[in-house]
Amino acid sequence: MTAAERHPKLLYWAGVALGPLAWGINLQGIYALAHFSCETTKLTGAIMSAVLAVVALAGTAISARAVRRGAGAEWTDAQGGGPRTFMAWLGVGSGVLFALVIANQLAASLMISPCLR
Amino acid sequence: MTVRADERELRDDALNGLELSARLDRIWRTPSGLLGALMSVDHKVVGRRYIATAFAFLLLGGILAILMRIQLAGPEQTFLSADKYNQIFTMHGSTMMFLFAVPVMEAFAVYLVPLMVGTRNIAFPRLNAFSYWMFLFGGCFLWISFALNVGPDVGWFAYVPLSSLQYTPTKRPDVWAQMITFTEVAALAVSVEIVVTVFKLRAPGMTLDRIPLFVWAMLVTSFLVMFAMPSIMVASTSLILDRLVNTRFYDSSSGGHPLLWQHLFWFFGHPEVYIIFIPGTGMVSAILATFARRPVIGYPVIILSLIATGFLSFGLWVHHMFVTGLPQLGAGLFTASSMLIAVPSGLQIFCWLATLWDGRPVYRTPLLFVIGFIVIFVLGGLSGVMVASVPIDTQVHDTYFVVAHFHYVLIGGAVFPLVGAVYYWFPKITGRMLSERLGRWNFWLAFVGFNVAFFPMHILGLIGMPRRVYTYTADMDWAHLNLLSSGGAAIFALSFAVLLVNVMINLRSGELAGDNPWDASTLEWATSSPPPPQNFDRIPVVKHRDPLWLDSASLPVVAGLSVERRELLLTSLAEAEPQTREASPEPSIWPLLTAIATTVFFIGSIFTPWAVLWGTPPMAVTLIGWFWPGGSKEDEE
Amino acid sequence: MRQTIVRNVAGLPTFGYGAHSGPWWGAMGFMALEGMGFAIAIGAYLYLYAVNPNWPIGAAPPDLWPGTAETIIYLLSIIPNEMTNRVAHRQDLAKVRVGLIAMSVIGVGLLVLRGFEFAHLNTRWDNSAYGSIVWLVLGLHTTHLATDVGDTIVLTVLMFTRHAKPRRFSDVTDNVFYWNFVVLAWLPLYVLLDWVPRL
Amino acid sequence: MPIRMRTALVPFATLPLAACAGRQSTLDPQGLQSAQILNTLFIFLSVAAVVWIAVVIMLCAGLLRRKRAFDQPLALHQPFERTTGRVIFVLGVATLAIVLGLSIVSYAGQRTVFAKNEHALTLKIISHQWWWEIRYENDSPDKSFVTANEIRIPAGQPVKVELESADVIHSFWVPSLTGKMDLITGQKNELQFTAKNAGIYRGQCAEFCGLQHAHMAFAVLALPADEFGRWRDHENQSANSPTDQLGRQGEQLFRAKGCALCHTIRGTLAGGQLGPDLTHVGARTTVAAGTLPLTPATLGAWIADPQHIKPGNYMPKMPLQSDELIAILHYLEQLK
Repeated sequence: MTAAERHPKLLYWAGVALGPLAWGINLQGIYALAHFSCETTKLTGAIMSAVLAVVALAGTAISARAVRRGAGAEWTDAQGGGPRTFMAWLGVGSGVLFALVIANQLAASLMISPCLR
Repeated sequence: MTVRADERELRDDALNGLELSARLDRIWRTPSGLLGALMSVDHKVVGRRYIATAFAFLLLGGILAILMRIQLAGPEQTFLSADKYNQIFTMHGSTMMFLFAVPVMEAFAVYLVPLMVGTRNIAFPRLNAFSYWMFLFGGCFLWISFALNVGPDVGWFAYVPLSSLQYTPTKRPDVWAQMITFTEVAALAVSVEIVVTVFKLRAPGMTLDRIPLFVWAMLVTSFLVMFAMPSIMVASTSLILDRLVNTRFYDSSSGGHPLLWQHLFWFFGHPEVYIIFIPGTGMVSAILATFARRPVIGYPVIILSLIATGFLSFGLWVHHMFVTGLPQLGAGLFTASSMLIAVPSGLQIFCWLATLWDGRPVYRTPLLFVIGFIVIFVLGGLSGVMVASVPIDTQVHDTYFVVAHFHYVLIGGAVFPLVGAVYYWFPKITGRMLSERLGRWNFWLAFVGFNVAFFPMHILGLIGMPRRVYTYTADMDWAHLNLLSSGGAAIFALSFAVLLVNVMINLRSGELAGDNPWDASTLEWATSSPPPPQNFDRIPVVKHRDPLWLDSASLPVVAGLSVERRELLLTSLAEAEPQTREASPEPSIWPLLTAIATTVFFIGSIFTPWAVLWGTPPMAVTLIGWFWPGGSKEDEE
Repeated sequence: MRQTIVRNVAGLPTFGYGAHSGPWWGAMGFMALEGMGFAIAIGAYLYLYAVNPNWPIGAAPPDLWPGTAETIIYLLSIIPNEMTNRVAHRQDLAKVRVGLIAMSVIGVGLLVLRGFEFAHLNTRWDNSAYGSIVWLVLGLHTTHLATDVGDTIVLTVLMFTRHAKPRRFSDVTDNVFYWNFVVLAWLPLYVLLDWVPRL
Repeated sequence: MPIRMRTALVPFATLPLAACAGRQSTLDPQGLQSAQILNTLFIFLSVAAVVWIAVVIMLCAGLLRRKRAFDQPLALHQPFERTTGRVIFVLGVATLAIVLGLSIVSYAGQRTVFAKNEHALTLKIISHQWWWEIRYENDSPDKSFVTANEIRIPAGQPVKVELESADVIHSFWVPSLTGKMDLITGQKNELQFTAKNAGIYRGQCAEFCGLQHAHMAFAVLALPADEFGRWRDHENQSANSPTDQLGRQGEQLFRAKGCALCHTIRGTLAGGQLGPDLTHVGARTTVAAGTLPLTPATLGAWIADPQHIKPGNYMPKMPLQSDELIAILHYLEQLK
């Protein structure tokens, strides 16, 4: 196996991992920073969400790249038999989905003041 | 590798047909007699016991539900006292969640997953036996306590400080908390077994994208169990410690906080809902493919949904705490995640609808239950979107609206698929068919009864009826809808009586099923019904996601496994390439003895902290007995 | 159903190391869920820390020396542990025996030290929520430590009996693997228990 | 949807439900907050109904449509599979759009419902197993008073309630006025609401709090501002002294029989802190935390045997002769 082949194999599942990770950090982060952002700028949460949505989408991009390179194997839908490309496709979907969840949380932090109880 | 198997050993490539079957049967069979039965490590034997026990608890929990519906059928009734009612609703919730819903799904997995992935036994079969005994003892512990009037009465959520020593000085909350520990141990053990079975014991060629959807669902569920249940373990342990040795976790006068309990409980409690629902979706996918006569559309979409739902379920727990006075922005974040979980759920539903759209549906009972599932579950999902909204939730939280919502989700999303699954896999498990006529009665009684029982509760909640009240005053305008709901509950209960009769009648005398009565596509149908102790005479090789539809006449297999000892084929994680021929444990009495020692330890420790001291040595001894090599052939290689 | 043999697996080994072995994955599974248990306990600690204006509540922070000594021994123990791993892969029984004895002694030593740590926490479990969570966190880790030490001792004895067959070397490597988990789990707990109260 | 059209639709859509709306109903909003919540609820409900019907129609259509013939399950029609993939994608995007839209509606509602008014009338509510203590506090102690199970507020004015619990967790809920909020041991919560109109609104504990959770109701009486002021001035005063012999006898018995150990009657020697303050008990509308309407008969039955009416509550059954009971009852009735 050459290095070029190994590289996409290593990261084909990046989207599956990065999306949920970014979302988890966003959830805990805004929560933990609510007190702080109430006293200073009200935009802390929104900025963090924007950054983390990009992180989730980066997962999608890496997985999409792995799909394009074939991720080491062919994948035909009905038969199966290309697990890496398959996982890479899941990564593409997962990154987008979690970016959307983060975007919805961004909307929440724009609309609701961190001071409101 | 330097170690090679003994070259003189007899392998399955040297035998054929009946001779091969007979030899494997002798190796893998559960020993006869009572002792043999107690020693069994066969996933099918343990799985059957697990299923039967879980359904017994369903029956008990159902009887409690009926008692509650009798009490609430009219205002100011005295059929049950407040004390009894509180015990009963707590027992109903605890039994249904911890002793029925989670175990029954795991039980089906214990039985089916090894067959569906084409192997001979589950990974860690002794742990599996141990898990069953723990579940059984924990369930009996709870119910015997209830019979002795020490049944828990603080709700299945046991909020502190109501469940603290100060406000409930009896042993009732201890019984609840320790029952949790029992069932958690059982559930965690099964989860690890399922994960390893799916990761390592799949038939050669069953790559990640050829795993049957039910198995995928159980894999995701097992991960949820592994990451959700430690939270309730910490919670129940700290509650017992507070009550037994005066720790101050939840004592607000000493720095503790009641909301810590709620966070810990719901961090487990919300994934719990998906631990129950995701296996249901797996059953739906399995049944749907068979009866729509085509593969489920959108295999990758469904798996993406399962995985996304699994992750998201860990970020929803605060929507159970919207009215506890948390910062509003924090609550809003959980609205965001809770709303978005509708997207993966919706995608799954659309895939199933498309499958039915294109398929040629064969209307047998399992399919009816799947159709019922779609109708009911979608309604429950939509009311779930409503309770995810903070302002709406402040009104409907802790009312009958929520009771209606989660029964639509749990009964619609898990029990309907489950009953469908009973009809679907009964022929495989017993070798006999259930009656189709009774099946139809069963479905229509369940469908009508369920909706009549639970739909009115939405309205009851909106017109102000709170949950967990043992009665209500006559001037509250709730009587008519409650009576209607109780009537529906009676019809719903009747449907389960029909199921019970159907099973009882056909268990021994039903029509013979044959290997594959539904012409289904997954591997469990490639062996006889019921399967032999070794499951498969030779391990199948998988070349397609629907192997039996690809070729229904001949099965590609591998040869070369031992026929002198229990041997499994391990394959690689992603590609399912064969790696090793690993030994699988023999029957053993030690799992039962370990479970007994653990039970003594657990029950002792709600009465005295010293149980930790005198309870540990027997556990250590039994565990050493369990793992010490028994001198059998596979151990000594 | 007719069977067609398409492949023969008779040449495969009867046990494997690491990701090729079933028990290794089982250990992974249990480490994942136990790791989650530690994470939850840490979360509970931080929650109580956040809601209480004074921390530690009504007590001095724990004395530093037992925890620090343990941390140093844990880190150093990785060396004999990894050496045991290497000789187990080479299936060198004599050296595996030495390695296991060393690891058993280190484990028992750490358990003794853990006793001192409890004694120097400077708070009781029933003093306050602070005392409770400190005892819970430390107790949780001690359970893991004790279980692994017990496991190591039993395995050591096993390797001196007639059961010391090649497949047991795989068990030894799993035991090594689990010890690394016990060490890894300790490091954040050390910071949490000994340093967070000093913030 | 324009706001006006939406509000016009609300009563129409909820009509079938409003028909069965009782006196503790979210569907019959009498407060600014509950009306806002019902608006949100209505939007969600309409969307949910449309989606559910659409799904059921898709299901039925899929089952009933004429099927092309095929006998091999794997003989898939590739163009169909591709089209289906696209349709599922579009439906997924539609689902996404719907839930994002509903999220925005929810956030907007949340912002309005929890908006704070700094000039709100403040009162403190302390929950007990199984009754409510209501404290009207003022900077000068002689203008502070305590009452139980009945909250009087001025209609049309924002009210802030500070919520605390004396024992376990309870939840304060008056569906006609606003959503609920928990009363949590060791934590201070608060809730603001405004009753639009004068009236009596029933509330009830909504968090399971033990044996008699079912019988832990209360009433909110929204009064016109001037009437509220008069009531407040009157409530500030100590209890009426009994005017007749029987009443005086009742007052003595109240102390002699131990009632005063738990109950306070301001202006007398009765100063117990465990049970509800009874200074003006005769003017209240219910007995035993909303369990029964307050009449001489129900109050008498309650004093005679509280364990019969609300089994397990903390008021013990006192051994009283019937003449003693009559005297105490007569005394309490005069405490208006």
